[in-house]
Amino acid sequence: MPANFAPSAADYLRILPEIIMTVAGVLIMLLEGWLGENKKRNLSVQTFVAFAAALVSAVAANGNPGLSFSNMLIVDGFATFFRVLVIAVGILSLFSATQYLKREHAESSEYYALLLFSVTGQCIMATANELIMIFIGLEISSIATYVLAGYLRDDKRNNEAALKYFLLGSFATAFLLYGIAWIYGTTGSTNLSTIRIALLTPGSETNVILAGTAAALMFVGFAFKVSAAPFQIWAPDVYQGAPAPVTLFMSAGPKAAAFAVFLRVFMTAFGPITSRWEPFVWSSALLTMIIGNFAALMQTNIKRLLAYSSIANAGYVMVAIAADSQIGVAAAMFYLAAYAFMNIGAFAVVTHFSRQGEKFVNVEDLAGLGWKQPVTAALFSIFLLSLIGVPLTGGFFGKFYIFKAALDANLVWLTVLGLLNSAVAAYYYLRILVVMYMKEPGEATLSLQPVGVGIAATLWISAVGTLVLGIFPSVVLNFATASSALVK
Amino acid sequence: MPTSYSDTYFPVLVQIVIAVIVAAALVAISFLLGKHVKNRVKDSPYESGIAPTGSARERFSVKFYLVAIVFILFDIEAVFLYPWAVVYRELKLFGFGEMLVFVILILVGFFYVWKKGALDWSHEAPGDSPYGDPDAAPQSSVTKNAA
Amino acid sequence: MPNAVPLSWYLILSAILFGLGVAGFIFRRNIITVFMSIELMLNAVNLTFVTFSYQFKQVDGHIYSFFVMVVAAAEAAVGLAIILTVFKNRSTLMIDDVNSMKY
Amino acid sequence: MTALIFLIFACIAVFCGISLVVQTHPIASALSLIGVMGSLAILYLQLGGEFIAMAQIIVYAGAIMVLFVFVIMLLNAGAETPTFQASTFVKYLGIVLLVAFLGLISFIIQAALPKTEGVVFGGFQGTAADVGRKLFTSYLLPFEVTSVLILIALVGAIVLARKEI
Amino acid sequence: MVKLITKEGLIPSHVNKLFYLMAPFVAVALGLISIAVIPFGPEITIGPVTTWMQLTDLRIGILFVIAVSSVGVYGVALGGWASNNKYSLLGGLRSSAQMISYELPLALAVAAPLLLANTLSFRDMVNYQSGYWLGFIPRWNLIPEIIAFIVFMIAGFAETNRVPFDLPEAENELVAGFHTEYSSMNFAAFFMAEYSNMVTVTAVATLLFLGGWQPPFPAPYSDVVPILVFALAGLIAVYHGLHPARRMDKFTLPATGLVFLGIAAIFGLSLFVPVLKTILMALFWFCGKILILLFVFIWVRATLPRFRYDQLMRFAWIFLFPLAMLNLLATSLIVALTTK
Repeated sequence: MPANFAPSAADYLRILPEIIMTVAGVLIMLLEGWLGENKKRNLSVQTFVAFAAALVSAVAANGNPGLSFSNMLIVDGFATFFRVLVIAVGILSLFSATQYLKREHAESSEYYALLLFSVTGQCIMATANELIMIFIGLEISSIATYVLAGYLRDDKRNNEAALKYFLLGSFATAFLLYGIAWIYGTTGSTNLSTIRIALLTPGSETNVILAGTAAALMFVGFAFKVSAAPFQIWAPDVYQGAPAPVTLFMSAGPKAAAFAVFLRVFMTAFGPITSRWEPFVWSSALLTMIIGNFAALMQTNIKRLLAYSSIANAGYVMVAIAADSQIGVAAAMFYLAAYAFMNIGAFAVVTHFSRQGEKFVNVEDLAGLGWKQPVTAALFSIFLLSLIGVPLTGGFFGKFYIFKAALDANLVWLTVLGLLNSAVAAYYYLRILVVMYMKEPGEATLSLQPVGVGIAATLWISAVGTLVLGIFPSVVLNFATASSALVK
Repeated sequence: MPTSYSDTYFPVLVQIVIAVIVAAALVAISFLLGKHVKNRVKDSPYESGIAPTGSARERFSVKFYLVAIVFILFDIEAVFLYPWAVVYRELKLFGFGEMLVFVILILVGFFYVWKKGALDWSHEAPGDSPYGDPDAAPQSSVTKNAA
Repeated sequence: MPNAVPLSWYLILSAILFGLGVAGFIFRRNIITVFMSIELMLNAVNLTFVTFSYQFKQVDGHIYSFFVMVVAAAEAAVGLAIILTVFKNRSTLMIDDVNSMKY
Repeated sequence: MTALIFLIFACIAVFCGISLVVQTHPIASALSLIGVMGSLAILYLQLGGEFIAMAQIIVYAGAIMVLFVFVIMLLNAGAETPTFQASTFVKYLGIVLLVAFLGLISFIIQAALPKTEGVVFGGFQGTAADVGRKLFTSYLLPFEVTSVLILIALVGAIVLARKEI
Repeated sequence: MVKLITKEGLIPSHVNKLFYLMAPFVAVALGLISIAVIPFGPEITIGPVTTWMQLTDLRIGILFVIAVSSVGVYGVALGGWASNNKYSLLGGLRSSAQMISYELPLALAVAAPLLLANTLSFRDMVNYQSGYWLGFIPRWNLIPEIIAFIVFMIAGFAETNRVPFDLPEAENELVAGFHTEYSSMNFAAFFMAEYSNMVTVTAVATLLFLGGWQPPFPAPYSDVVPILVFALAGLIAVYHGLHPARRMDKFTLPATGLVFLGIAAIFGLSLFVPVLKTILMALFWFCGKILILLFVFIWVRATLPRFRYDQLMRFAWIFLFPLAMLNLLATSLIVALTTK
């Protein structure tokens, strides 16, 4: 009996954030049963306390990095970066959800509990060092998100979004699993570092072919989760159908965690066989950018437009992965942080603006918002400018570092096409700005109530986040480069 | 007693084959032996006189589905218990701690299901159309506090 | 009859089953049958895990396939809940009728 | 002897898999899926996975498929109209494509796999005790995390399927 | 049975044939399979061959039985669905829902003795239960696991749809539940499956809790018991034969009396032949326990009233399942503390 398996105190410290969030989720679920109707409001406060505690413990866990739980988990700079990012996304989506739930009369604690569990799943994905742990973390966060996507049961679009997300989600997970099975077959273990060593040893040629096919299969699973090119058909429908705060959460949280896993698996485990997976990552990055940007041009529905823009952003991060270098990983991490803030801000405005039953979701409805609520419009324009990549915003430095990394890895064609794409993207973002400021206020904007507390908090935090990343990017960038060294 | 692996499983295969043959024979015999009289009266479904109302496909009641869901998830817990029970003496107290965490988390789910009233079939008169149990009794689960 | 079955036969069988699952997922229109073909694919993955655990003579493959079973069960539970809500609102199970959100 | 059993149950599995895809009535495809699971369980026995074979029958055939049969019976999903009325040409093309794809895969597997000795019925015996020992020592974390997964599935299913909020 | 077999095998037209015939087939086939794993007696050597009085002992015998019982639900569910009759569909659904919710406490009740014996094979389980505490109390699992035994028996009743749990068959609207559409042989098939399930449940109960073929008290006394039992039975039969209540009894009863006396004699004889002795003793005690449990089954059928459906379901989920779970945790705590 290996006596040394018993997890020591250090192990527990390393998974403290997950423990805190699970316990909080459980408490909230139980409390909801016994609490009366009126005390529902402070459930969201409790969720915030849980998230804050998890954030603190995540940073503390970075104190003594290392492997734990018979090297299932690894806590290093990379893992802490994504943990903090995912919990921040959880907090922001919590703020924007409180008003929305009250407005849709769906006020109940399950939403908060599922949000907590989904963020726990994402933290597990970020810190996993074993393919099976990645799979289970992925499943936890996606099952919680499937339910959240279909939360308002009577709303037809919610059902459809949840159904599509579920079917394609489990289809992609089956591919991911098949890839994991093949990797286990060729290398004999699912631990990322052992796989790397196994692939480094000059094994027989057959190993490399099989490992290549396994990498392709796993790429299918990850590409779906990240809504990359060949598998992004689900994203627009699901983003449009799901409730607005859930779309906000879905576009930032699970996507960032999926990229974290994508980076960790492809950089550490499949490091030695880059020549195998390089081509299809490269082509998928290009395809994603093109589809995302060109399809967004014709969109009238604001949520669908932002969905295509999030696909295009996924394309940019794929370019960073295609660069397959330490700077590439750092650039991807930085861009994901900047993307999270701008995307959440944009979706928060949509949540606020769409009112009861999400009636006003067309771009034209935003007409004249600039005059009616100048502050919200100003913040919205910061997010849009950052999405375009105007200097002094997070978006600019994100794209800058990505294309620099791509150039260093002499992917010239990819950079040129990437720049072209972001130019095209500028058009549909500016179109929204024009509608907001130039047009006369339509009946939608006139009937707009003032911004709720939660939405205002989300807007301000994400605006500050975008600007900070824009003005002094070095703080985050140095941390990202330091931690990416561990992964590559 | 044959100890090698395949020899222990061979009798099981034989037993299954015998069972299948006996069952098939049972079902077939009645089909062959019985007299075959086809007439309209016998063909109508057995309904103590009144012709069956409505199509046989009655709309569903969610209760059955909920029971099946709760059954699957607790069945998994039961199957997790078996390897644990077999290896328990080696794990000693630490094994107990592991399983305690596992079971407590799942019991939380059980209490949640119990609180939400998914388990009690308070108003299930067989006759009425069970679709969506439009039961008169206000079955709002929130007010019903824990027993 | 050769007493030993080469390992690759098992892998070919699981590849065939996986292919059937993918075909079922693409061609079928009834949502429940589509969901069943996904379960078929997961079963094929289980077979691959157990085959490789035979090759390496370790028990890890069994544990992985056991976790895959648990996840498949949880997914089936939530999936059928979603299918139920879709049926309640639209009372149809055909995939093509479930796309109200036009382009 | 092993090869004989393997061939029988492999054919059953493939036949049931095809019938799953081809059958019109969902109950028929549910039963063929149960057929696949049963034959897979026996193949696991061959590969030494005793505990996994029994778990497969209890969890998959005994619980998940019961839920499927329940939902099919409850939703009284009638027989489907035949799948899209693709012209026979497309159907045959589809079948040919599928066979070619599978042939290609099996060739890759056949060629790529290092030549290992065949599977003998008693070659490797992963007993429930070994599974348990490894499961509760080195795979402790996935075990504990699965309980969170089950909890979420419970909450999610209840939230979606319950009548009122 | 014979009369039932010859009655006309009517298959109403509106029923989808395949499932209609498959349901009884599945029910009966599953009922018979689990007998393969049940050990009747200890290791015995007949001449050169040392063999176990058992068809086969799987290392995972107990799991095999649970797997077979969990698949048993399909017989009932398909039966209800295939007969296309609204009430039989509802009856089929409800009895399979009942079988499902009782399968869970059954599985947990089985897990409790596993904790003590740490093995999944029936043979080791029975060997674990051999020996005696303080000389005369048999080390059966029954004593430490009394709660698990009770839960197992209740779940056993429900699993085989015996009274007081056979509501789906008995309710007046449902008119014998999913059996409505079946006639003659298929009807008999379902009942045969039910009886074979009952035998399996009682056999597993004896193996897990009552120590299989171990005699309840130490050797010297336990050999005498079978002889006494059969001799007594023989005398009673002969006594009744002398003044018969019915005309025919004059001949039948004395005949049975002689048969019983004969068996008593064989047992007496077997005391001297060691091989024969172990076989007969094991068989006697094993079948004796099963008969006692079957007697309990039938006795309960006569006395207890039938549960209403929702009481029945609520009882399973809100009482049996937590009880089985708590019992399991308690046993594991005790075992953890006691093991050195």
